[in-house]
Amino acid sequence: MKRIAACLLLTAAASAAHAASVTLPVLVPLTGFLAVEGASQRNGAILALSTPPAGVTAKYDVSDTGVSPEVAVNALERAAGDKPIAVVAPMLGTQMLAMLPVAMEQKIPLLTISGTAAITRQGNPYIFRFFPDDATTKIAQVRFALENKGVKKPAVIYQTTAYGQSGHAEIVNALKKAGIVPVYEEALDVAVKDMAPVLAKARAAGADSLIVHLHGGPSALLLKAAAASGLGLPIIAGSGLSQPSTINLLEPAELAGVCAETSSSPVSAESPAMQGFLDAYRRKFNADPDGFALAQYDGTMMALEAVAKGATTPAALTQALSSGSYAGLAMTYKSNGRGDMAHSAVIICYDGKSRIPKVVAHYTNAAAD
Amino acid sequence: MRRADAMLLLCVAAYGAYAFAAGSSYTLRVFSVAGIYALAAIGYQFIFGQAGALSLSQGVFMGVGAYASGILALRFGLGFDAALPFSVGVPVLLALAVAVPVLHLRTHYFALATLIISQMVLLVAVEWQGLTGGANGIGGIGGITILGMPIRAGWPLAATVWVCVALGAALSAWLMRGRAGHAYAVLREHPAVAGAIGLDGGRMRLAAFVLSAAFAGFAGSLYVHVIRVISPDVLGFPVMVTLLTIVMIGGRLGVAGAVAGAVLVIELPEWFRPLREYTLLVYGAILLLVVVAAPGGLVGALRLLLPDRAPPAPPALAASPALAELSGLAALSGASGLLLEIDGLARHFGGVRALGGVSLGLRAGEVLGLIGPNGSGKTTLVNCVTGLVAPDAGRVRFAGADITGLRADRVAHAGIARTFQTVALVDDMTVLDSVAIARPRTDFATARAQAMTLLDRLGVADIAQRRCGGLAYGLRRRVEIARALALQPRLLLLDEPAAGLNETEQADLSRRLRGLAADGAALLVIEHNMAFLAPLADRMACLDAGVLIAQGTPAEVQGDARVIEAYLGRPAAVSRPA
Amino acid sequence: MLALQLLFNALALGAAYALVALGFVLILNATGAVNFAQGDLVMAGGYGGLVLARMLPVPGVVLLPLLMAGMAALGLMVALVAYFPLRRRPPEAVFISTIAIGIILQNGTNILFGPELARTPALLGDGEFRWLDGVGGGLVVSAQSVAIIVVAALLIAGLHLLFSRTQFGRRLRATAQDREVASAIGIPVDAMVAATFAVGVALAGAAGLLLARGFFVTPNDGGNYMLKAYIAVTIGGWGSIPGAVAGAALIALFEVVFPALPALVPALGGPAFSQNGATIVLDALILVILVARPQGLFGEASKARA
Amino acid sequence: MEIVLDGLPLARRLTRASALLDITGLEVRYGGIAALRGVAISILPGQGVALLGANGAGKSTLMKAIIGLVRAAAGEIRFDAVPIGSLRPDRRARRGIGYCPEGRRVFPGLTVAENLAVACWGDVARKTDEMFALFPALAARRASPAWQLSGGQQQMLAVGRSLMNAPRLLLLDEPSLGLSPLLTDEVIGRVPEIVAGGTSVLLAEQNAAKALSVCDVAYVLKTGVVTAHGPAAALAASDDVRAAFLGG
Repeated sequence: MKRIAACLLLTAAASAAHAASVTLPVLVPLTGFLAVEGASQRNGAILALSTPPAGVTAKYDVSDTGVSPEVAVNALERAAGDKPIAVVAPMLGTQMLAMLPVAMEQKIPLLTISGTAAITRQGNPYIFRFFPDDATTKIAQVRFALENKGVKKPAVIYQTTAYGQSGHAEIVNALKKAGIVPVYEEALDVAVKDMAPVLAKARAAGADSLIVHLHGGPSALLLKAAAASGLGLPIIAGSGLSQPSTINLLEPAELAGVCAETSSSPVSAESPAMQGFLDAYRRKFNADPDGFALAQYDGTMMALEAVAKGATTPAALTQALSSGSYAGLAMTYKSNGRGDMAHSAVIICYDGKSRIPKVVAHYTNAAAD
Repeated sequence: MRRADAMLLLCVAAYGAYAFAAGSSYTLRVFSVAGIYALAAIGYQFIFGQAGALSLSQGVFMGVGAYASGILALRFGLGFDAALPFSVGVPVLLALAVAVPVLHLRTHYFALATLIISQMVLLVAVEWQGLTGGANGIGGIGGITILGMPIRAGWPLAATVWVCVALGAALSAWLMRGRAGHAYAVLREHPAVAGAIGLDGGRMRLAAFVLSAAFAGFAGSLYVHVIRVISPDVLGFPVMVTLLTIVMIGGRLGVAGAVAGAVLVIELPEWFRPLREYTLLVYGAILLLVVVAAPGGLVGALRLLLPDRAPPAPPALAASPALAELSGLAALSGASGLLLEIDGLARHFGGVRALGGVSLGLRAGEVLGLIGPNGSGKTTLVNCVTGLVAPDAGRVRFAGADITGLRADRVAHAGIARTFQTVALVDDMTVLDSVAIARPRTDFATARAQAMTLLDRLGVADIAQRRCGGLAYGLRRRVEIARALALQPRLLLLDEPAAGLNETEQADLSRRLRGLAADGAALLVIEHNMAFLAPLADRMACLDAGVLIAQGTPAEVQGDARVIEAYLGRPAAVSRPA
Repeated sequence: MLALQLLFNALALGAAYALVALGFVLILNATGAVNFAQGDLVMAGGYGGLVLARMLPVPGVVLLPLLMAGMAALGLMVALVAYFPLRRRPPEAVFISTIAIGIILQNGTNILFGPELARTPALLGDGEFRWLDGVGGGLVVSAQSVAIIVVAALLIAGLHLLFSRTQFGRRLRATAQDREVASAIGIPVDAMVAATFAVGVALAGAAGLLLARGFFVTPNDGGNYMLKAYIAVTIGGWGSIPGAVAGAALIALFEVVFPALPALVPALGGPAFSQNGATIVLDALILVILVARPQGLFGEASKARA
Repeated sequence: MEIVLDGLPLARRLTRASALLDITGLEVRYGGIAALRGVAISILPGQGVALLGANGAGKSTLMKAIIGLVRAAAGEIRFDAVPIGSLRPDRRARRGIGYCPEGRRVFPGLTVAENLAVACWGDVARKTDEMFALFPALAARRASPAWQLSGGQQQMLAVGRSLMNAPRLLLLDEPSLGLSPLLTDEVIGRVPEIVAGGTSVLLAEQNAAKALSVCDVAYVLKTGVVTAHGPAAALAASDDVRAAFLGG
């Protein structure tokens, strides 16, 4: 499978059938609390748009959507004026919910990596999500916790944001299916600084592990506090911890034994094609890519490949994306009929010596396929 | 409407026409969003502009309205119009609940209290996932429907929103026309005067707060059907900051300011969108520039550039209905025959004794002169009688009824009027309106006509249409006295009415005051100017260090050894160095 | 042992918050206006520390005076741009102008440094001391936390000395208490107000450097710190310096100790002791204080706010 | 001995050159209202000058105009023959004008010693000791915050504060306000001592007898205009003073 992806990338020029010029604006949060993730999205998309398949030229403009639904919708309406073939849409669930009706009116496919479950459940044909949804990633997280770490009495710690609440529901669901009720649950505001009370309560509740679903910064604070207090419990974190910019703030020792779910781990460079992506990303942005960047890259590339194969109108592209399959760098993407394109997640673990994680498990959500 | 305001509205209308003509769905959508913010900002002007209280909960009222409408649409399929009673009613109820503990707080304390309440509402919305969908919010809310008719995005939606804005603006202008607008101006600029002319400041602030919430709730319900998702973002502080910015940039008063401010503040970042990450930086810089350069907002700046034409002619004097005569008041006096009875009134400030048990009586038709050195407690006495300051001990009876500790506006309604030591008129208000505002229970047109009669009585009818700000001191004094008379008081308390008047003006004022007494009113006049006071007063009383030291005819009091000592002092018992 | 650990953590956090609140209250006293950019200035202090650390590879303690000097200069600029042109206007004008400063700082740092989390160098080092490892999790005291407490205590003590022992400090206080009379007895009040901005913003900068080690910094952190300062100052009594310190300590207790109470006292539980519950309880407490004791816990009754 | 009403006597013209403070044609307006009109006053070095008049006559306004807290619409203020009308208040204070405002206005949160210290640009310790010698009642309360002092003590503190920078001219605005007669004596009684120390004093007072008893010269203000001036002893016997207060 990965070899095919690599081949596709290398032989993209040969497979070009039509020459086309398309507009594909990038609308992502560049300010506000999701700016880090938004920057990953932007970089992944730009990398794809600046190296399109042969015969395709892509025009793109980058626009900040902030964090409010209203600004995101304005940005989409504005982009719609340029007759785009599709847009790269923000990963913030509330913004996506607001953009969906507009996409429907304007008939523009949205390429996003938002994990919020609800966005593909609105019956909207123009949504394409290239990141495994929360159900997929959280099932992977919970299965890994139960199967590999032997977790029986987990504490669940999550964020009060959309990302956190959405993931929390799926975690609790997955645990329930295995007959497990968390011994302790706590929702944290992103501004919480000191994690000692949470850890103390988890310990007092008799937790044997922490299942964490926090954004990058709070995840890092939690790991630091856990290491400092000698917590000694297994920690299985969410995709927030897979971002290199977050990991760089932690000492390798603080990461020892910590695992996290994500869609892919480009810095782990599991394949030559992934290594190629990693090198290209580092050259262009002088930073390390995360799973969000790769997913947005894959998603954008899938759209550009479809254009190269003749889907040069939004309608044709929508059709191509909803029916086709694409072997990307992280996984093979194919719609489940609702616009969910990604159906597998990975678990990465840190060995305590390096900041580069190892991919220790792949999970595919069979039910969704 | 003032020319500057009309000009601003014209600019907005021109931009709107452009947006409709261009017809791009982007331009129309941004214009629609601007309209929604304009509505919320018009509401915000009630509490922040009219009542002058820095509320930081307007954003949350808008958000609560949005949630109410959104949740009703999702759970019960209620359309925008059917849900309106709730999307307006819920924020109003919230405002009422909040008002009880915090509305009496001033300036930053009120601001912080409303900010904290906003934070609590936001936390509840995030935590109560079953109802609100939590931080994820809920999507799939339908567009605006009116009587079952869906309103399409694009120009129909923009038109609907802006019709609502026009209705809201008209309602706001109608509510604040005439008496109400002037009443709020007095409350904002001189709260003590508001009470003294019978305005219930607490109720007015509450009304402004509730109106703010109602407008915000309405704007919120539009918002949720335009954005078509409910999410906690609408409850967040950025929305509040946007509304505050709109009103500061547009203008705190006048719907034109709110509307123009909203269009500018909402459109500006969109115009700068090509600057990408620099957009908000430039926005911040422009905001700073405007606040520094145009303190009164766009409206204020334009009003300087476009002064109003000559005001319309005042109501004709001849047509003025006469005020009810002031005579026949003696019958209302208490059993003792006294209209006002002050018994043992005492008041301390910190450790300082301002009044130490003063007893005084005043008959109808009598002029009592109250003298005493600076700091002897004269003004405190008047403040205690009129309800501005609560006495520590003692009673005040007026026309037989105990009015001790009664709120200032109730005292005013009971028939006691006063003037202030420093003339307290609203600079931006006309002389006529300044007086008419104090006419109780009268429609404003009649009140204005009656005010003309009073102005004429004090010899200032010719300046009725001038704004108080530019008037000479003597004229301001007379306007203030006319305003006090507009209450048709049975007792008039004048605090240094002659200060700053020249001798001709003093003589004139004295004559007019005697005329009032002859009509049956009782007058208590605080004055230092003996040349003015002695001929005017029937009796005089002298306070020193909070105690009554003399009472009697003017001649008796002026000749009293203790009075002379209080004023002129004894020579200091110190020897000069050789 | 856990109780001790939590109290220590609260002390370290409260010490840093106290610097934020002090900077805020100084400017408030001198101008009567709320500096709404105070939180963003704390954030800017974090990034300032970052810039200095890139230029000079020395411990944070050495950078601190440099940073404070730079932040003092920034404070003068803020005064010049956002306060002096508006000083004869109602206080709301400064409210808005400082919000604008905050927007500029927030987006400026976003452009210059990107949205990623950043971290300043440690004041002294990253060592930690452990005691009684066996007993209930032991007590862990990091060098950074100790340094924060010591530095904050020194700065607060220094501030106290400045205000009580130096002519400059006494004149700052005099200016804050009665600007007109201060000028009439020879104090150049505009220079004093500008100096207050310099001192207040330097304190914000110090807090930024202290906080951005253990808790990182991003361009969006300002609003949160602003709210903390506002609340601390109100709890303590509007304008009271000891009150601001006590208010900051109370906020830290509510963030660190209150939500951990169920771990200390198993009988306690329920949503009130969740992290968000603690925030709501604190909010409710502040409302009660505002309504019942408007002068704050430390304010004098004579400076009533109604 | 002469009393001149609304005019400028020849003697005064001769003293102008040597005057410490010389004011001519001073006009101050609040909004559109003239609070002072055509005021002319001259103070010689080492002179105690009383400024008399009823409330609202403009005494405080004149004091504020001299120190610079209100701007003059017209006229000239010369201190040491130098025009100071365009200087900021703090500049005027530093040139040697001490100001003791109406209503005391001590810095409430500063201690007694601090209230004195902030106004001194010389040897703080020595000047503070001087003030404690002048007002022994203050010495005992040197470490108390000013808001805890009684009214009389606050007034002494305010006077002391205005003397800390060794002014050559002291403006004392209504020091007897709100004080008992005994305390008034104690505060106003210090004026001769201050004058003897070489500081000229302009004393605005409504307690005319007391003011006249400690001053050499007096001016009477009525509704913003100087209506009389002359030697204190002459004015004490004059009906003008009585008229200014009690009418007649």
